Amino acid sequence: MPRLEIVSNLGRNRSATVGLLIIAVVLLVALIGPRLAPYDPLVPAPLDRLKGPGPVHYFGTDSLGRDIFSRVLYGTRISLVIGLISVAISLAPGTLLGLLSGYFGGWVDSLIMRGMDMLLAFPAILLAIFITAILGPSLPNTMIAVGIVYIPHYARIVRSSVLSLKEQLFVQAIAHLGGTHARILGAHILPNALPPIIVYATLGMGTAVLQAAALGFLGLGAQPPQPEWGAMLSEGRQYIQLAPHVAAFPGAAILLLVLGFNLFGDGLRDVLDPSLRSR
Amino acid sequence: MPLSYISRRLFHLLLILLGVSVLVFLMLRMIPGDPAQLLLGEYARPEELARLRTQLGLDRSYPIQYGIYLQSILRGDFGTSVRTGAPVVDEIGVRLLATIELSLAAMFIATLLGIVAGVISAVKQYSVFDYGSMFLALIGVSMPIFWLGLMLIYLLAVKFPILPMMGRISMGLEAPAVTGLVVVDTLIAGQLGACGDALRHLLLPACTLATIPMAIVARITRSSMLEVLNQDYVRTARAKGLGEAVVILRHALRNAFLPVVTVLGLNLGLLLGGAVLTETIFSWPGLGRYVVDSLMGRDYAAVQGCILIFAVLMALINLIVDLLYVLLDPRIRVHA
Amino acid sequence: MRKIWFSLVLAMSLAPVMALCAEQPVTGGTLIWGRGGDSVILDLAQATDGESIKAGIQIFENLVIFGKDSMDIEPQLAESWTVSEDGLTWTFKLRQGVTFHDGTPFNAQAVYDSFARVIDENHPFYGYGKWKYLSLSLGQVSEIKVIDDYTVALVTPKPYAPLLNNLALWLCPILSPQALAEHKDQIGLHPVGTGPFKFVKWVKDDQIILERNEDYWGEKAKVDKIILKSIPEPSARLMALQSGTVDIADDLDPDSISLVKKDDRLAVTERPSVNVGYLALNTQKPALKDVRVRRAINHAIDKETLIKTIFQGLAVPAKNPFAPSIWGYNDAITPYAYDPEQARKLLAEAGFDHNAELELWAMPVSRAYMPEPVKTAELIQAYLAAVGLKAKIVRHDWGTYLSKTANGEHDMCMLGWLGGNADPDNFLYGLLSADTAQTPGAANVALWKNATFTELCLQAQKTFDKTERTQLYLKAQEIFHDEAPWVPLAHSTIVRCYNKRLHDVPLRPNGLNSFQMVWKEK
Amino acid sequence: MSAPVLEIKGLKTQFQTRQGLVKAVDGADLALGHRETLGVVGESGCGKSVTALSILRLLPQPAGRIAGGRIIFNDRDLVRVSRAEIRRIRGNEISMIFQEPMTSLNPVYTVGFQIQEVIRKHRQMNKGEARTEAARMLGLVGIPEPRARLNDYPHQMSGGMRQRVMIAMALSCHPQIMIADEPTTALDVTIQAQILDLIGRLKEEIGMSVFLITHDLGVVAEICRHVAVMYAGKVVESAEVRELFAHPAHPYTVGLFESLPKIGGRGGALRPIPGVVPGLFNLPPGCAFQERCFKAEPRCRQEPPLRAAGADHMVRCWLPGE
Repeated sequence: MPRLEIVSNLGRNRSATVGLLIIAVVLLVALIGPRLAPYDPLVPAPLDRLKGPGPVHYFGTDSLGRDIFSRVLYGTRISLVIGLISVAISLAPGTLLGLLSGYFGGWVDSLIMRGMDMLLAFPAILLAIFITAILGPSLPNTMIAVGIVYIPHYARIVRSSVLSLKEQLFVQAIAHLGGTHARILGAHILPNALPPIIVYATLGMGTAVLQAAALGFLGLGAQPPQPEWGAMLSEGRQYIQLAPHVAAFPGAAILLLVLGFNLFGDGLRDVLDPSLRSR
Repeated sequence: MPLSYISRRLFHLLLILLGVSVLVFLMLRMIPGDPAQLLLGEYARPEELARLRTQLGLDRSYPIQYGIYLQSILRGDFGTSVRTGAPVVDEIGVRLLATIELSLAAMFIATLLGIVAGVISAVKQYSVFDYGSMFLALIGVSMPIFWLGLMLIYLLAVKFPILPMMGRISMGLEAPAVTGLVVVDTLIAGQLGACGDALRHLLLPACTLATIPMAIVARITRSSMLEVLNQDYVRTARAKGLGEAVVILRHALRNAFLPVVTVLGLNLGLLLGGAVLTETIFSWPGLGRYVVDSLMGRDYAAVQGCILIFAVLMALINLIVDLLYVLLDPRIRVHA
Repeated sequence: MRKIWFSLVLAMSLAPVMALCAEQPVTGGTLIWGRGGDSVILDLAQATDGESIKAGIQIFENLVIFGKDSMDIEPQLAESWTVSEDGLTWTFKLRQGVTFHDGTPFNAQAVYDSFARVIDENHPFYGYGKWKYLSLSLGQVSEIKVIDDYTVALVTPKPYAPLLNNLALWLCPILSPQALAEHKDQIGLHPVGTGPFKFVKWVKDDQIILERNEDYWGEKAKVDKIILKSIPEPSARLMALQSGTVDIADDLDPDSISLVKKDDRLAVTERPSVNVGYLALNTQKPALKDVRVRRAINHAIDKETLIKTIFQGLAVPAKNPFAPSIWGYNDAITPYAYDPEQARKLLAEAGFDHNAELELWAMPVSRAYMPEPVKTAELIQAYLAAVGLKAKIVRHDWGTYLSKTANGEHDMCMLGWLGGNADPDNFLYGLLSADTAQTPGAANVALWKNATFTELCLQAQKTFDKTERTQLYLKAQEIFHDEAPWVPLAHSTIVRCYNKRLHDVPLRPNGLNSFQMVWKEK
Repeated sequence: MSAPVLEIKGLKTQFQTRQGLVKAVDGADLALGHRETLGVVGESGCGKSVTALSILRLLPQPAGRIAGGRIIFNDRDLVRVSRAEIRRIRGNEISMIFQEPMTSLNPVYTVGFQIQEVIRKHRQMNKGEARTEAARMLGLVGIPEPRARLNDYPHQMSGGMRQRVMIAMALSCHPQIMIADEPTTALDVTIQAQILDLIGRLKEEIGMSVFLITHDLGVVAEICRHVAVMYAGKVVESAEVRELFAHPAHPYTVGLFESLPKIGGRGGALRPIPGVVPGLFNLPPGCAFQERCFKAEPRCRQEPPLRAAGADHMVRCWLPGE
């Protein structure tokens, strides 16, 4: 599909437009948020703790008296980075493994796919917990853990599109004309296998943010005092009655960002790859 | 289904289980911090640590530890929990049933509501219901589920105490365990009141756990139905004079099932994972919580046992999904 | 006339209400006890976690026990005891006419089996368990002598004054020998003791059910049943207490406790604890070797605000390594005042490199002595930053945290001590002597090796005279204060939150009680 | 022409699409005589299939709707009868077969089940009777070993066989009318002839009328008595087959003939009609064919009248018939 057409189709797709709008706003906030923040997100003011939302603190303060609005603004950057890096970590090896597996088949395929099956035998969150336990809890390690967990998903998707592409005539023709494996894979198969990967990666960013938040809930994610939304939300669960705003705002922020990724991903799928319907 | 196919699947499963057992074994040992230290906590003395390590066999080399482990597994012994001293099999059994009860309930809710919402949305495409339910579905997959669980508890168990907030059944209503599924056990015992009580206990955690799969099922059902409703055979069914309900349920839905079943299978796996958080929030005595506690407590045998159980469950689910395919679609034949 | 009638009617109608209000215990009912996790093992000689101990001490009794609301030693299964002249032999006279829940009579043999299985490798039951914390229990005992059916003697190779306190700890329960022989290594799932409650059923990760021991030798328990319910999520535990689903909720966070206090259906009992929460400064790290830096850190932290906000006032600031309620506490010591100016000055004097980033290790789990470890760490981090000391918060999961701190890998780490047998030795020698500063496996996580201090502690261990021991400990605390290997943070207040329909809810400074006397309104 | 069983008068069928309103059928008039075969021809998109779907109100929902006109069948206006009534008619009094035999049968049910379904819906039969009847119908459409084939799934059959099954299904309630929407287009040429023969034969046996939609004038010539030519939602010419073939009056019809290769025909080069069917959004005012018409003149900008061009021969054009 010509690129221009994709763009114009995306523009006409309502869910893609709304999703893109949300992502753009979040991105903007990530870029200029720190300038908008009225307070330092890291400096506690324990005597002002758990203040409700109001004109002084728009979103109220947390249990250490920090301004939640400022923390949510700063946290935007972290959440976006979590989404991007985690997906990048699953994407690169996942794509490579899927390409190799699908293209060469045989024992390479068996080996890679059995390995992926082994990873898939773990429930996702459990594998993530496992990996963070090994690496130690920290934000980068959270991203690595979430990234590794989803490698098999990408490998499978790429493998299946490679399998169908491989059978298509043009690839076989190139192979007969004496293209090297690397060239065929890189220049011919990969570009054609991209649409489902792009769609899955977009949706995957939302999943990654949620998974990271779940790890934060278990105390394995971002380290204090970093204003990561999942960790803030998880801190707020203690104050559900006393100060519901502590959890409400970071929770809403997560919901919004993930919603943005999901909407955009849905739209992309409709435009790029209508056959990829299962989420 | 040919026997050779099943036996090949079983062989596959064995291979994966072997791989998983090595993987888990190694990963567990890669985690810093040793079980003895955790057992003794902050009050441990070095000599006590050393003694406990010897007693637990932790001073032996990894290959020997693994060999011992593998041997005992082949004997059907999954080892003893470091923390409780009880056989891991016993520890897992009860909790597994609790998790299965919760997951099945969640699956039931997700499937039922998801399919109903998906079908109505597809039939009434672009209606208020369609937009509403699809928006809700999107929210559902975008929401941190532990947050949802806490809000549900706060709203429906504390603020407006309609439903119990924790546990599997009210105190004193327990029925003798036959299946280990409380709802079924109370039914078997003929205690309808107790069964109702157990169902009420199940409702909040199951709904929480069901949120994501329900949303996914609704979305996939809708898109699959939309595709099927445009098929010629649906028009044929209408041209035969069949009622709209028969057309949709018998002719369209049946064909739309295939992708739904795939997604359901994938989701059962998701549910097992989601149970980790849900069980914590709702104090549900299940395997998800147990495996995390065991991991945090470096209860090697317990974690190894749990993961193997998970792997077997996943394989079983996949097998059932494949069988369902064959049942649902006569065009699919298994190639052995 | 009408007025009199009215008063009479009023009085009569109020009578039953008044009767209820009076503290007239009633028997019956089920006590539901919500707590943070399940018990691990119900053979308390193998237990190291609070949840096991809470349940186990309802079932088991010891030779001696702490007072209901204090840490003073009282007789339990031993009626009296004597120590020999040389301080090596402790002889106990046992209570007669006591039977275990399984009907086995309690006698000297039961004491022998219960104790020997822990320390005697040749005892047939030795292999049935993993015995923990010997240093806190019977580790110093070399021999157990059955003198007659109701007399037992314990022998230690050297005089060991804290033994009586050890025997009162959960680690030295007396179990039915019959049950030990029957259940072997599964005894932890089938506890049989002599206590006021009998074990009925255990659904793992869900609940433990106990019921009244009708044949109890002493005053029988008031409630029919105790159900210990695992509710891992603290906010869910609070909500369960508020909705009346549970009668008692353990380990609520300080902010929740302030909510409970406002609820007039709920009651909160508070008691000063014997614990201590502290920030250990690793004296082996170059940056912290200089005592001026350690003092500066002590000056930099505002404990008052920390306690007022994060602890919600449920603690007293600490200046010594153990709590004021323990004998031997040195109240003459003037604590380091919160004085950022002074802290900066001291850092400057020490030539502290302000670009260096120190690791501040925060506990991943909350403990009675440190209810909000992460927030505490964040606040400390900010206080340190204010005096120009950069700290980075480091977290590991609990097992790793303990191993690594015991290995001295941290710069500063948060830890605490529950109080054990409430003997100063436990804190001073256990946590601060040079003997316990050996890595790996150091309990002295400041790795502080002070010869004078250690000598004072060792001297005190050999001294039986309490006044003399006190003098030694007072001196040791002065050295501790001067050298500042820790920032002693707080002695948290022990709290029990429960529904007001419960009465006579006891609370010991270590939070571990038998609920024998608790009764519940109908 | 005998008394019509089905008469379509001024039918207007419209689709609401994202780009706007599409007038797929815009005032079509057609009549199907008793036991006759009416052929409706035209290029794709001319509205012939939509007309057929309109008869049984099978238009895709919610986009399509009948905006006007009447469809008279046995004194009933199918446009206005209740949904229950139209359901009683579908598959029973009027049945329909479609272009794609490969996809028109439900892949997850046996052909037997699918035939029995319609029999049991409209005829008072129990399971066993319906099964026997279904087998009889399969035999009637020339499927060997019909009893055994009842248990086959559609994917186990060839396209031709499936179309036979569709026909069996359509005829199993002895309808008065069978609508066949391009029944042979997707089939091999040899199979096409067999299917057409079959339809012709069964029409006689059952005594029904056939509403045949096709773009293939050869097919029309073979089995139709009457023929109607549709263009851009309107019937532009209708006549008896022989009359139309002999004297096509509308330039479009003429174009259609000239674009066909004639077997042993009158020679001359193939002349495709220039241009394409205009988008239904931007039809020119007046005759829709004017932009492609080699005889177009200014008055074609106005709606052309329907005129007689011979006996039972109507044409919608300003030009006199030639």
